[in-house]
Amino acid sequence: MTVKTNFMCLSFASRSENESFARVAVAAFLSQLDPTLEELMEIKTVVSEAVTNAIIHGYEGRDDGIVRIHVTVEGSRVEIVVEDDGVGIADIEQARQPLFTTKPELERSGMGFTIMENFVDELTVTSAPGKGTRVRLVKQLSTHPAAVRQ
Amino acid sequence: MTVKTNFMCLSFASRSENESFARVAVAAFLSQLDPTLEELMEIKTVVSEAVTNAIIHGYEGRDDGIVRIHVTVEGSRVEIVVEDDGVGIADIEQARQPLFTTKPELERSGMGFTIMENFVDELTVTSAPGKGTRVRLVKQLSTHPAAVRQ
Amino acid sequence: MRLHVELETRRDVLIIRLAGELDHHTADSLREQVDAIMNRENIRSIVLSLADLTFMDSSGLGVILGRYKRVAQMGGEMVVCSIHPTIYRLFELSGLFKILRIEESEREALHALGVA
Amino acid sequence: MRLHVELETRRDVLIIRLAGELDHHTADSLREQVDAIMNRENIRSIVLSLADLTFMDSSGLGVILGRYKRVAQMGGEMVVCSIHPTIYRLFELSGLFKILRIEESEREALHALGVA
Ligand SMILES: Nc1ncnc2c1ncn2[C@@H]1O[C@H](COP(=O)(O)OP(=O)(O)O)[C@@H](O)[C@H]1O
Ligand SMILES: Nc1ncnc2c1ncn2[C@@H]1O[C@H](COP(=O)(O)OP(=O)(O)O)[C@@H](O)[C@H]1O
Repeated sequence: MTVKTNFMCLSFASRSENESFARVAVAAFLSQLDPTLEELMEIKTVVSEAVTNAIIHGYEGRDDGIVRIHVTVEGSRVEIVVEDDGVGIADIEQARQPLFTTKPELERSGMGFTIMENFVDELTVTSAPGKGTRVRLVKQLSTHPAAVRQ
Repeated sequence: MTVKTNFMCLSFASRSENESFARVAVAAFLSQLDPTLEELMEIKTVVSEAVTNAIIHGYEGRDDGIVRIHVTVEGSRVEIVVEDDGVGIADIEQARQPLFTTKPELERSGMGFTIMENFVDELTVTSAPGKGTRVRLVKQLSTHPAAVRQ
Repeated sequence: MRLHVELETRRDVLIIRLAGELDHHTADSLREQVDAIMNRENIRSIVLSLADLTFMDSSGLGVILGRYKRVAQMGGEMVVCSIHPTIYRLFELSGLFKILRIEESEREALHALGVA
Repeated sequence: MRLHVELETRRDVLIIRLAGELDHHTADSLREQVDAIMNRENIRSIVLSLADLTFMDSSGLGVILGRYKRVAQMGGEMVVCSIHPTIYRLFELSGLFKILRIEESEREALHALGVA
Protein backbone atom coordinates (compact mmCIF):
# COMPACT_ATOMS: atom_id res chain seq x y z
CA MET A 1 0.00 0.00 0.00
CA THR A 2 1.43 3.34 -1.02
CA VAL A 3 0.27 6.34 0.92
CA LYS A 4 -0.82 9.16 -1.32
CA THR A 5 1.21 12.33 -0.91
CA ASN A 6 0.41 15.68 -2.42
CA PHE A 7 1.41 19.27 -1.76
CA MET A 8 0.76 22.85 -2.69
CA CYS A 9 2.31 26.23 -1.88
CA LEU A 10 0.54 29.52 -1.98
CA SER A 11 1.82 33.04 -1.51
CA PHE A 12 -0.04 36.32 -1.71
CA ALA A 13 -0.04 39.99 -0.76
CA SER A 14 -0.82 40.78 2.89
CA ARG A 15 -4.20 42.31 2.07
CA SER A 16 -7.28 41.52 4.12
CA GLU A 17 -9.30 40.68 0.99
CA ASN A 18 -6.99 37.68 0.53
CA GLU A 19 -8.04 36.08 3.83
CA SER A 20 -11.13 34.59 2.25
CA PHE A 21 -9.17 33.44 -0.82
CA ALA A 22 -6.57 31.71 1.38
CA ARG A 23 -9.07 29.59 3.28
CA VAL A 24 -11.06 28.71 0.14
CA ALA A 25 -7.86 27.66 -1.67
CA VAL A 26 -6.72 25.41 1.19
CA ALA A 27 -10.20 23.90 1.49
CA ALA A 28 -10.35 23.29 -2.29
CA PHE A 29 -6.96 21.57 -2.17
CA LEU A 30 -8.07 19.30 0.69
CA SER A 31 -11.46 18.46 -0.79
CA GLN A 32 -9.74 15.59 -2.65
CA LEU A 33 -9.46 13.87 0.76
CA ASP A 34 -13.23 13.97 1.14
CA PRO A 35 -13.15 15.59 4.60
CA THR A 36 -16.31 16.00 6.65
CA LEU A 37 -18.01 19.39 6.58
CA GLU A 38 -16.96 19.90 10.19
CA GLU A 39 -13.30 19.17 9.40
CA LEU A 40 -13.40 21.54 6.44
CA MET A 41 -14.86 24.30 8.62
CA GLU A 42 -12.20 23.72 11.27
CA ILE A 43 -9.45 23.94 8.65
CA LYS A 44 -10.91 27.09 7.11
CA THR A 45 -11.08 28.62 10.57
CA VAL A 46 -7.47 27.88 11.55
CA VAL A 47 -6.17 29.09 8.16
CA SER A 48 -8.17 32.28 8.61
CA GLU A 49 -6.72 32.81 12.12
CA ALA A 50 -3.10 32.30 11.05
CA VAL A 51 -3.41 34.41 7.88
CA THR A 52 -5.21 37.23 9.69
CA ASN A 53 -2.47 37.25 12.35
CA ALA A 54 0.23 37.48 9.66
CA ILE A 55 -1.55 40.48 8.11
CA ILE A 56 -2.57 42.35 11.29
CA HIS A 57 0.26 41.50 13.68
CA GLY A 58 3.12 40.32 11.43
CA TYR A 59 2.85 43.09 8.84
CA GLU A 60 0.93 45.48 11.15
CA GLY A 61 -1.65 46.11 8.45
CA ARG A 62 0.87 46.97 5.69
CA ASP A 63 -0.29 45.47 2.38
CA ASP A 64 3.15 44.99 0.79
CA GLY A 65 4.11 41.93 2.82
CA ILE A 66 3.94 38.37 1.55
CA VAL A 67 2.09 35.57 3.32
CA ARG A 68 3.08 32.00 2.44
CA ILE A 69 1.09 28.83 2.97
CA HIS A 70 2.39 25.28 2.43
CA VAL A 71 0.04 22.35 2.59
CA THR A 72 1.28 18.75 2.58
CA VAL A 73 -0.98 15.74 2.53
CA GLU A 74 0.19 12.24 3.43
CA GLY A 75 -2.64 9.78 3.44
CA SER A 76 -5.25 11.51 5.57
CA ARG A 77 -2.73 13.55 7.57
CA VAL A 78 -2.66 17.23 6.69
CA GLU A 79 0.15 19.65 7.53
CA ILE A 80 -0.41 23.37 7.01
CA VAL A 81 2.34 25.95 7.48
CA VAL A 82 1.54 29.67 7.45
CA GLU A 83 4.54 32.03 7.34
CA ASP A 84 5.21 35.74 7.30
CA ASP A 85 8.37 37.86 7.28
CA GLY A 86 6.88 40.36 9.70
CA VAL A 87 7.76 41.73 13.14
CA GLY A 88 7.78 38.36 14.89
CA ILE A 89 6.76 37.43 18.44
CA ALA A 90 8.99 38.05 21.48
CA ASP A 91 7.15 35.87 24.02
CA ILE A 92 5.44 32.97 22.23
CA GLU A 93 4.12 31.35 25.40
CA GLN A 94 2.38 34.56 26.42
CA ALA A 95 1.02 35.08 22.89
CA ARG A 96 -0.61 31.63 22.99
CA GLN A 97 -2.54 32.37 26.22
CA PRO A 98 -6.32 32.60 25.73
CA LEU A 99 -7.53 36.22 25.54
CA PHE A 100 -4.00 37.63 25.26
CA THR A 101 -3.72 40.25 22.55
CA THR A 102 -1.34 43.12 21.81
CA LYS A 103 -3.98 44.90 19.72
CA PRO A 104 -7.04 45.42 21.99
CA GLU A 105 -7.62 48.78 20.24
CA LEU A 106 -8.49 46.81 17.08
CA GLU A 107 -11.02 44.76 19.09
CA ARG A 108 -8.93 41.62 18.75
CA SER A 109 -10.31 38.88 20.97
CA GLY A 110 -6.99 37.21 21.75
CA MET A 111 -8.56 33.86 20.87
CA GLY A 112 -6.71 33.08 17.61
CA PHE A 113 -4.08 30.69 18.96
CA THR A 114 -6.58 29.08 21.34
CA ILE A 115 -8.93 28.31 18.47
CA MET A 116 -6.07 26.93 16.36
CA GLU A 117 -4.99 24.68 19.24
CA ASN A 118 -8.51 23.35 19.68
CA PHE A 119 -9.24 22.73 16.01
CA VAL A 120 -6.07 20.80 15.05
CA ASP A 121 -4.00 17.99 16.56
CA GLU A 122 -0.66 19.81 16.68
CA LEU A 123 0.28 23.50 16.75
CA THR A 124 3.89 24.70 16.59
CA VAL A 125 4.78 28.39 16.57
CA THR A 126 8.29 29.46 15.58
CA SER A 127 9.10 33.15 15.80
CA ALA A 128 11.58 35.77 16.92
CA PRO A 129 11.44 39.58 16.88
CA GLY A 130 12.31 40.84 13.39
CA LYS A 131 12.47 37.30 12.03
CA GLY A 132 8.86 36.68 11.05
CA THR A 133 6.51 33.99 12.28
CA ARG A 134 5.89 30.39 11.23
CA VAL A 135 2.75 28.60 12.39
CA ARG A 136 2.62 24.85 11.74
CA LEU A 137 -0.70 23.05 12.06
CA VAL A 138 -1.17 19.29 11.80
CA LYS A 139 -4.55 17.65 11.52
CA GLN A 140 -5.45 13.99 11.09
CA LEU A 141 -8.62 13.69 9.01
CA SER A 142 -11.10 10.90 9.54
CA THR A 143 -11.33 10.13 5.81
CA HIS A 144 -12.39 6.64 4.84
CA PRO A 145 -9.52 4.38 3.66
CA ALA A 146 -10.57 4.43 -0.02
CA ALA A 147 -9.70 8.09 -0.29
CA VAL A 148 -6.36 7.62 1.42
CA ARG A 149 -4.70 5.04 -0.79
CA GLN A 150 -3.55 5.77 -4.28
CA MET B 1 -7.07 57.49 -8.18
CA THR B 2 -4.79 54.60 -7.31
CA VAL B 3 -5.32 51.38 -9.17
CA LYS B 4 -5.58 48.42 -6.89
CA THR B 5 -2.91 45.79 -7.44
CA ASN B 6 -2.84 42.37 -5.88
CA PHE B 7 -1.07 39.10 -6.61
CA MET B 8 -0.82 35.47 -5.68
CA CYS B 9 1.43 32.55 -6.61
CA LEU B 10 0.48 28.94 -6.41
CA SER B 11 2.53 25.80 -6.99
CA PHE B 12 1.48 22.19 -6.70
CA ALA B 13 2.30 18.60 -7.68
CA SER B 14 1.50 17.62 -11.29
CA ARG B 15 -1.38 15.36 -10.29
CA SER B 16 -4.66 15.40 -12.16
CA GLU B 17 -6.66 15.77 -8.93
CA ASN B 18 -5.08 19.23 -8.56
CA GLU B 19 -6.66 20.52 -11.80
CA SER B 20 -9.92 21.27 -10.04
CA PHE B 21 -8.11 22.86 -7.07
CA ALA B 22 -6.10 25.13 -9.41
CA ARG B 23 -9.12 26.61 -11.15
CA VAL B 24 -11.09 27.01 -7.90
CA ALA B 25 -8.12 28.80 -6.27
CA VAL B 26 -7.70 31.23 -9.18
CA ALA B 27 -11.44 31.89 -9.27
CA ALA B 28 -11.51 32.47 -5.48
CA PHE B 29 -8.65 34.93 -5.79
CA LEU B 30 -10.39 36.86 -8.56
CA SER B 31 -13.80 36.90 -6.88
CA GLN B 32 -12.69 40.11 -5.12
CA LEU B 33 -12.99 41.81 -8.53
CA ASP B 34 -16.65 40.82 -8.70
CA PRO B 35 -16.40 39.25 -12.18
CA THR B 36 -19.50 38.10 -14.05
CA LEU B 37 -20.36 34.40 -13.91
CA GLU B 38 -19.41 34.14 -17.58
CA GLU B 39 -15.98 35.71 -16.97
CA LEU B 40 -15.38 33.40 -14.02
CA MET B 41 -16.27 30.37 -16.15
CA GLU B 42 -13.95 31.52 -18.93
CA ILE B 43 -11.10 31.96 -16.46
CA LYS B 44 -11.69 28.57 -14.86
CA THR B 45 -11.69 27.02 -18.31
CA VAL B 46 -8.41 28.56 -19.49
CA VAL B 47 -6.68 27.71 -16.19
CA SER B 48 -7.91 24.15 -16.54
CA GLU B 49 -6.58 23.95 -20.12
CA ALA B 50 -3.13 25.28 -19.25
CA VAL B 51 -2.76 23.19 -16.08
CA THR B 52 -3.96 20.02 -17.80
CA ASN B 53 -1.43 20.61 -20.60
CA ALA B 54 1.38 21.03 -18.07
CA ILE B 55 0.44 17.72 -16.45
CA ILE B 56 -0.29 15.64 -19.58
CA HIS B 57 2.14 17.09 -22.10
CA GLY B 58 4.76 18.92 -20.01
CA TYR B 59 5.29 16.17 -17.44
CA GLU B 60 3.85 13.39 -19.64
CA GLY B 61 1.62 12.19 -16.81
CA ARG B 62 4.41 11.99 -14.19
CA ASP B 63 3.13 13.17 -10.82
CA ASP B 64 6.45 14.45 -9.43
CA GLY B 65 6.55 17.65 -11.49
CA ILE B 66 5.64 21.08 -10.19
CA VAL B 67 3.10 23.37 -11.84
CA ARG B 68 3.28 27.08 -10.99
CA ILE B 69 0.58 29.71 -11.39
CA HIS B 70 1.06 33.45 -10.91
CA VAL B 71 -1.93 35.77 -10.91
CA THR B 72 -1.55 39.54 -10.95
CA VAL B 73 -4.45 41.96 -10.76
CA GLU B 74 -4.17 45.62 -11.71
CA GLY B 75 -7.49 47.36 -11.56
CA SER B 76 -9.74 45.04 -13.54
CA ARG B 77 -6.92 43.63 -15.69
CA VAL B 78 -5.95 40.08 -14.83
CA GLU B 79 -2.71 38.38 -15.85
CA ILE B 80 -2.37 34.64 -15.31
CA VAL B 81 0.89 32.76 -15.95
CA VAL B 82 0.97 28.95 -15.89
CA GLU B 83 4.44 27.36 -15.96
CA ASP B 84 5.95 23.89 -15.98
CA ASP B 85 9.52 22.55 -16.14
CA GLY B 86 8.52 19.77 -18.49
CA VAL B 87 9.50 18.62 -21.98
CA GLY B 88 8.64 21.90 -23.71
CA ILE B 89 7.24 22.54 -27.19
CA ALA B 90 9.37 22.43 -30.35
CA ASP B 91 6.95 24.11 -32.77
CA ILE B 92 4.72 26.54 -30.88
CA GLU B 93 2.87 27.80 -33.97
CA GLN B 94 1.87 24.26 -34.91
CA ALA B 95 0.87 23.45 -31.31
CA ARG B 96 -1.51 26.43 -31.32
CA GLN B 97 -3.39 25.26 -34.43
CA PRO B 98 -6.98 24.16 -33.74
CA LEU B 99 -7.31 20.36 -33.50
CA PHE B 100 -3.54 19.81 -33.42
CA THR B 101 -2.51 17.32 -30.75
CA THR B 102 0.50 15.08 -30.15
CA LYS B 103 -1.55 12.77 -27.95
CA PRO B 104 -4.52 11.53 -30.03
CA GLU B 105 -4.21 8.15 -28.28
CA LEU B 106 -5.33 9.88 -25.07
CA GLU B 107 -8.37 11.28 -26.90
CA ARG B 108 -7.04 14.82 -26.66
CA SER B 109 -9.12 17.16 -28.78
CA GLY B 110 -6.33 19.54 -29.75
CA MET B 111 -8.59 22.46 -28.77
CA GLY B 112 -6.80 23.63 -25.61
CA PHE B 113 -4.89 26.57 -27.08
CA THR B 114 -7.82 27.54 -29.33
CA ILE B 115 -10.11 27.76 -26.31
CA MET B 116 -7.54 29.78 -24.35
CA GLU B 117 -7.17 32.19 -27.27
CA ASN B 118 -10.93 32.66 -27.52
CA PHE B 119 -11.58 33.12 -23.81
CA VAL B 120 -8.90 35.73 -23.03
CA ASP B 121 -7.62 38.97 -24.62
CA GLU B 122 -3.96 37.98 -24.94
CA LEU B 123 -2.21 34.61 -25.07
CA THR B 124 1.59 34.27 -25.11
CA VAL B 125 3.32 30.88 -25.17
CA THR B 126 7.03 30.67 -24.37
CA SER B 127 8.66 27.26 -24.66
CA ALA B 128 11.61 25.28 -25.95
CA PRO B 129 12.35 21.53 -25.90
CA GLY B 130 13.69 20.53 -22.49
CA LYS B 131 13.10 24.01 -21.09
CA GLY B 132 9.50 23.79 -19.93
CA THR B 133 6.54 25.88 -21.02
CA ARG B 134 5.15 29.22 -19.92
CA VAL B 135 1.62 30.24 -20.89
CA ARG B 136 0.66 33.87 -20.22
CA LEU B 137 -3.00 34.83 -20.33
CA VAL B 138 -4.30 38.39 -20.03
CA LYS B 139 -7.96 39.22 -19.55
CA GLN B 140 -9.66 42.54 -19.05
CA LEU B 141 -12.68 42.13 -16.80
CA SER B 142 -15.76 44.25 -17.17
CA THR B 143 -15.96 45.00 -13.44
CA HIS B 144 -17.76 48.13 -12.41
CA PRO B 145 -15.45 51.04 -11.43
CA ALA B 146 -16.25 50.82 -7.70
CA ALA B 147 -14.52 47.46 -7.43
CA VAL B 148 -11.49 48.69 -9.31
CA ARG B 149 -10.36 51.59 -7.20
CA GLN B 150 -8.92 51.16 -3.79
CA MET C 1 -20.50 41.60 -0.55
CA ARG C 2 -19.14 38.54 1.22
CA LEU C 3 -20.92 39.50 4.43
CA HIS C 4 -24.51 40.61 4.20
CA VAL C 5 -25.76 42.66 7.15
CA GLU C 6 -29.44 43.27 7.81
CA LEU C 7 -30.34 45.64 10.65
CA GLU C 8 -33.77 46.10 12.16
CA THR C 9 -34.81 47.95 15.32
CA ARG C 10 -37.83 47.05 17.44
CA ARG C 11 -38.24 49.56 20.23
CA ASP C 12 -34.85 49.56 22.03
CA VAL C 13 -33.75 46.23 20.54
CA LEU C 14 -31.42 46.05 17.53
CA ILE C 15 -31.71 42.88 15.47
CA ILE C 16 -28.54 42.08 13.51
CA ARG C 17 -28.97 39.39 10.87
CA LEU C 18 -25.73 38.17 9.30
CA ALA C 19 -25.36 36.12 6.12
CA GLY C 20 -22.09 34.98 4.53
CA GLU C 21 -18.64 35.19 6.10
CA LEU C 22 -17.57 37.23 9.10
CA ASP C 23 -13.79 37.59 9.23
CA HIS C 24 -11.24 40.37 9.79
CA HIS C 25 -11.91 41.78 6.31
CA THR C 26 -15.69 41.99 6.72
CA ALA C 27 -15.71 42.81 10.45
CA ASP C 28 -14.94 46.51 9.86
CA SER C 29 -18.04 47.25 7.87
CA LEU C 30 -20.22 45.38 10.37
CA ARG C 31 -18.72 47.40 13.22
CA GLU C 32 -19.32 50.69 11.41
CA GLN C 33 -22.91 49.90 10.48
CA VAL C 34 -23.87 48.75 13.95
CA ASP C 35 -22.09 51.61 15.73
CA ALA C 36 -23.74 54.16 13.42
CA ILE C 37 -27.18 52.97 14.54
CA MET C 38 -26.15 52.69 18.19
CA ASN C 39 -24.84 56.27 18.15
CA ARG C 40 -28.08 57.52 16.62
CA GLU C 41 -30.79 55.50 18.29
CA ASN C 42 -31.52 54.43 21.82
CA ILE C 43 -30.48 50.78 21.65
CA ARG C 44 -30.47 48.81 24.88
CA SER C 45 -30.21 45.22 23.69
CA ILE C 46 -29.04 43.28 20.65
CA VAL C 47 -30.29 40.12 18.98
CA LEU C 48 -27.63 38.48 16.83
CA SER C 49 -29.27 36.19 14.30
CA LEU C 50 -26.73 33.85 12.70
CA ALA C 51 -28.76 31.29 10.75
CA ASP C 52 -27.17 32.26 7.43
CA LEU C 53 -23.67 32.96 8.72
CA THR C 54 -21.57 30.27 7.03
CA PHE C 55 -18.16 31.26 8.40
CA MET C 56 -16.81 33.12 11.39
CA ASP C 57 -13.40 33.33 13.06
CA SER C 58 -11.97 35.11 16.11
CA SER C 59 -12.18 38.50 14.37
CA GLY C 60 -15.94 37.97 14.55
CA LEU C 61 -15.70 37.23 18.25
CA GLY C 62 -13.87 40.55 18.67
CA VAL C 63 -16.53 42.66 16.98
CA ILE C 64 -19.33 40.82 18.83
CA LEU C 65 -17.60 41.29 22.18
CA GLY C 66 -17.14 45.00 21.38
CA ARG C 67 -20.87 45.45 20.72
CA TYR C 68 -21.69 43.44 23.84
CA LYS C 69 -19.67 45.89 25.91
CA ARG C 70 -21.71 48.77 24.55
CA VAL C 71 -25.09 47.25 25.46
CA ALA C 72 -23.77 46.03 28.81
CA GLN C 73 -22.93 49.65 29.65
CA MET C 74 -26.55 50.54 28.90
CA GLY C 75 -27.70 47.80 31.26
CA GLY C 76 -28.98 45.81 28.28
CA GLU C 77 -28.14 42.35 27.04
CA MET C 78 -27.15 40.45 23.92
CA VAL C 79 -28.99 37.36 22.72
CA VAL C 80 -27.50 35.12 20.03
CA CYS C 81 -29.57 32.67 18.03
CA SER C 82 -29.42 30.06 15.25
CA ILE C 83 -25.70 29.28 15.54
CA HIS C 84 -23.98 26.73 13.29
CA PRO C 85 -22.04 24.01 15.18
CA THR C 86 -18.48 25.17 14.35
CA ILE C 87 -19.30 28.78 15.17
CA TYR C 88 -20.97 27.57 18.38
CA ARG C 89 -17.64 26.07 19.40
CA LEU C 90 -15.91 29.44 18.93
CA PHE C 91 -18.39 31.08 21.30
CA GLU C 92 -17.91 28.22 23.74
CA LEU C 93 -14.10 28.29 23.65
CA SER C 94 -14.00 32.03 24.27
CA GLY C 95 -16.38 31.85 27.22
CA LEU C 96 -18.83 34.20 25.49
CA PHE C 97 -21.79 32.12 26.63
CA LYS C 98 -21.04 33.24 30.18
CA ILE C 99 -22.13 36.76 29.22
CA LEU C 100 -24.38 36.25 26.19
CA ARG C 101 -27.75 34.60 26.25
CA ILE C 102 -28.35 31.94 23.62
CA GLU C 103 -31.66 30.97 22.01
CA GLU C 104 -32.57 28.39 19.37
CA SER C 105 -34.35 30.75 17.00
CA GLU C 106 -34.84 34.44 16.37
CA ARG C 107 -38.47 34.11 17.47
CA GLU C 108 -37.39 32.86 20.86
CA ALA C 109 -34.69 35.52 21.12
CA LEU C 110 -37.19 38.31 20.41
CA HIS C 111 -39.63 36.75 22.85
CA ALA C 112 -36.94 36.68 25.54
CA LEU C 113 -36.47 40.43 25.09
CA GLY C 114 -40.20 41.12 25.03
CA VAL C 115 -40.34 42.41 21.43
CA ALA C 116 -41.59 39.26 19.62
CA MET D 1 -17.28 12.31 -6.81
CA ARG D 2 -16.72 15.59 -8.60
CA LEU D 3 -18.42 14.22 -11.71
CA HIS D 4 -21.62 12.31 -11.29
CA VAL D 5 -22.53 9.99 -14.19
CA GLU D 6 -26.00 8.55 -14.65
CA LEU D 7 -26.48 6.02 -17.45
CA GLU D 8 -29.81 4.74 -18.78
CA THR D 9 -30.54 2.68 -21.87
CA ARG D 10 -33.80 2.84 -23.82
CA ARG D 11 -33.76 0.27 -26.58
CA ASP D 12 -30.57 1.06 -28.57
CA VAL D 13 -30.18 4.56 -27.13
CA LEU D 14 -27.80 5.31 -24.26
CA ILE D 15 -28.71 8.34 -22.16
CA ILE D 16 -25.70 9.87 -20.39
CA ARG D 17 -26.60 12.41 -17.70
CA LEU D 18 -23.67 14.35 -16.31
CA ALA D 19 -23.59 16.45 -13.14
CA GLY D 20 -20.60 18.32 -11.74
CA GLU D 21 -17.28 18.92 -13.48
CA LEU D 22 -15.93 17.16 -16.56
CA ASP D 23 -12.18 17.69 -16.89
CA HIS D 24 -9.09 15.56 -17.61
CA HIS D 25 -9.23 14.07 -14.10
CA THR D 26 -12.87 12.98 -14.30
CA ALA D 27 -12.91 12.15 -18.04
CA ASP D 28 -11.26 8.73 -17.52
CA SER D 29 -14.00 7.30 -15.35
CA LEU D 30 -16.69 8.60 -17.71
CA ARG D 31 -14.92 6.96 -20.67
CA GLU D 32 -14.65 3.64 -18.82
CA GLN D 33 -18.27 3.58 -17.69
CA VAL D 34 -19.65 4.45 -21.11
CA ASP D 35 -17.36 2.07 -22.99
CA ALA D 36 -18.24 -0.79 -20.63
CA ILE D 37 -21.93 -0.42 -21.55
CA MET D 38 -21.20 0.05 -25.24
CA ASN D 39 -19.09 -3.13 -25.28
CA ARG D 40 -21.86 -5.09 -23.57
CA GLU D 41 -25.04 -3.75 -25.09
CA ASN D 42 -26.18 -2.92 -28.57
CA ILE D 43 -26.01 0.89 -28.43
CA ARG D 44 -26.66 2.77 -31.64
CA SER D 45 -27.16 6.34 -30.45
CA ILE D 46 -26.31 8.52 -27.48
CA VAL D 47 -28.17 11.31 -25.73
CA LEU D 48 -25.83 13.55 -23.73
CA SER D 49 -27.81 15.41 -21.10
CA LEU D 50 -25.80 18.28 -19.64
CA ALA D 51 -28.27 20.31 -17.56
CA ASP D 52 -26.31 19.77 -14.34
CA LEU D 53 -22.82 19.89 -15.82
CA THR D 54 -21.32 23.00 -14.23
CA PHE D 55 -17.85 22.83 -15.78
CA MET D 56 -16.26 21.31 -18.87
CA ASP D 57 -12.99 21.89 -20.70
CA SER D 58 -11.36 20.46 -23.84
CA SER D 59 -10.68 17.13 -22.12
CA GLY D 60 -14.46 16.76 -22.09
CA LEU D 61 -14.62 17.52 -25.81
CA GLY D 62 -12.09 14.71 -26.34
CA VAL D 63 -14.08 12.07 -24.51
CA ILE D 64 -17.34 13.18 -26.19
CA LEU D 65 -15.74 13.09 -29.64
CA GLY D 66 -14.37 9.60 -28.90
CA ARG D 67 -17.88 8.29 -28.01
CA TYR D 68 -19.30 10.05 -31.08
CA LYS D 69 -16.89 8.11 -33.28
CA ARG D 70 -18.13 4.84 -31.80
CA VAL D 71 -21.81 5.54 -32.51
CA ALA D 72 -21.01 6.99 -35.94
CA GLN D 73 -19.38 3.65 -36.82
CA MET D 74 -22.65 1.95 -35.90
CA GLY D 75 -24.53 4.33 -38.15
CA GLY D 76 -26.09 6.01 -35.12
CA GLU D 77 -26.00 9.57 -33.91
CA MET D 78 -25.29 11.68 -30.84
CA VAL D 79 -27.74 14.27 -29.53
CA VAL D 80 -26.66 16.82 -26.92
CA CYS D 81 -29.14 18.73 -24.79
CA SER D 82 -29.43 21.32 -22.01
CA ILE D 83 -26.02 22.93 -22.49
CA HIS D 84 -24.81 25.83 -20.33
CA PRO D 85 -23.67 28.91 -22.31
CA THR D 86 -19.89 28.63 -21.67
CA ILE D 87 -19.90 24.91 -22.47
CA TYR D 88 -21.97 25.67 -25.58
CA ARG D 89 -19.15 27.91 -26.79
CA LEU D 90 -16.65 25.04 -26.41
CA PHE D 91 -18.80 22.85 -28.65
CA GLU D 92 -19.14 25.71 -31.09
CA LEU D 93 -15.41 26.53 -31.23
CA SER D 94 -14.49 22.92 -31.86
CA GLY D 95 -17.01 22.52 -34.68
CA LEU D 96 -18.75 19.69 -32.84
CA PHE D 97 -22.18 21.01 -33.80
CA LYS D 98 -21.39 20.07 -37.40
CA ILE D 99 -21.57 16.41 -36.39
CA LEU D 100 -23.69 16.41 -33.25
CA ARG D 101 -27.36 17.22 -33.12
CA ILE D 102 -28.43 19.69 -30.44
CA GLU D 103 -31.78 19.88 -28.65
CA GLU D 104 -33.12 22.20 -25.96
CA SER D 105 -34.18 19.50 -23.50
CA GLU D 106 -33.75 15.80 -22.84
CA ARG D 107 -37.42 15.27 -23.74
CA GLU D 108 -36.85 16.71 -27.19
CA ALA D 109 -33.62 14.74 -27.61
CA LEU D 110 -35.37 11.46 -26.79
CA HIS D 111 -38.22 12.39 -29.05
CA ALA D 112 -35.79 13.05 -31.91
CA LEU D 113 -34.41 9.52 -31.49
CA GLY D 114 -37.87 7.96 -31.23
CA VAL D 115 -37.54 6.73 -27.64
CA ALA D 116 -39.39 9.49 -25.77
N1 LIG E 1 2.05 36.38 12.75
C1 LIG E 1 2.26 37.10 13.87
N2 LIG E 1 3.23 38.05 13.92
C2 LIG E 1 3.44 38.78 15.04
N3 LIG E 1 2.73 38.62 16.18
C3 LIG E 1 1.76 37.68 16.20
C4 LIG E 1 1.48 36.89 15.06
N4 LIG E 1 0.48 36.03 15.39
C5 LIG E 1 0.15 36.31 16.66
N5 LIG E 1 0.92 37.30 17.17
C6 LIG E 1 0.87 37.84 18.55
O1 LIG E 1 0.16 36.93 19.38
C7 LIG E 1 -0.96 37.58 19.99
C8 LIG E 1 -2.10 36.60 20.19
O2 LIG E 1 -2.59 36.14 18.93
P1 LIG E 1 -4.07 35.57 18.83
O3 LIG E 1 -4.25 34.50 19.88
O4 LIG E 1 -4.31 35.14 17.44
O5 LIG E 1 -5.03 36.78 19.22
P2 LIG E 1 -5.36 38.15 18.46
O6 LIG E 1 -5.05 38.01 17.00
O7 LIG E 1 -6.82 38.34 18.70
O8 LIG E 1 -4.53 39.21 19.09
C9 LIG E 1 -1.28 38.74 19.07
O9 LIG E 1 -1.97 39.77 19.74
C10 LIG E 1 0.13 39.15 18.62
O10 LIG E 1 0.76 39.96 19.59
N1 LIG F 1 2.75 22.49 -21.26
C1 LIG F 1 3.05 21.84 -22.40
N2 LIG F 1 4.20 21.13 -22.50
C2 LIG F 1 4.51 20.49 -23.64
N3 LIG F 1 3.73 20.46 -24.72
C3 LIG F 1 2.57 21.14 -24.70
C4 LIG F 1 2.17 21.86 -23.55
N4 LIG F 1 0.98 22.44 -23.81
C5 LIG F 1 0.66 22.10 -25.07
N5 LIG F 1 1.61 21.31 -25.63
C6 LIG F 1 1.61 20.77 -27.00
O1 LIG F 1 0.66 21.48 -27.76
C7 LIG F 1 -0.32 20.60 -28.31
C8 LIG F 1 -1.65 21.27 -28.46
O2 LIG F 1 -2.16 21.61 -27.17
P1 LIG F 1 -3.71 21.83 -27.00
O3 LIG F 1 -4.18 22.81 -28.00
O4 LIG F 1 -3.96 22.19 -25.57
O5 LIG F 1 -4.38 20.44 -27.33
P2 LIG F 1 -4.35 19.01 -26.55
O6 LIG F 1 -4.00 19.24 -25.10
O7 LIG F 1 -5.73 18.52 -26.71
O8 LIG F 1 -3.32 18.17 -27.24
C9 LIG F 1 -0.28 19.39 -27.40
O9 LIG F 1 -0.76 18.23 -28.03
C10 LIG F 1 1.19 19.30 -27.03
O10 LIG F 1 1.95 18.68 -28.04
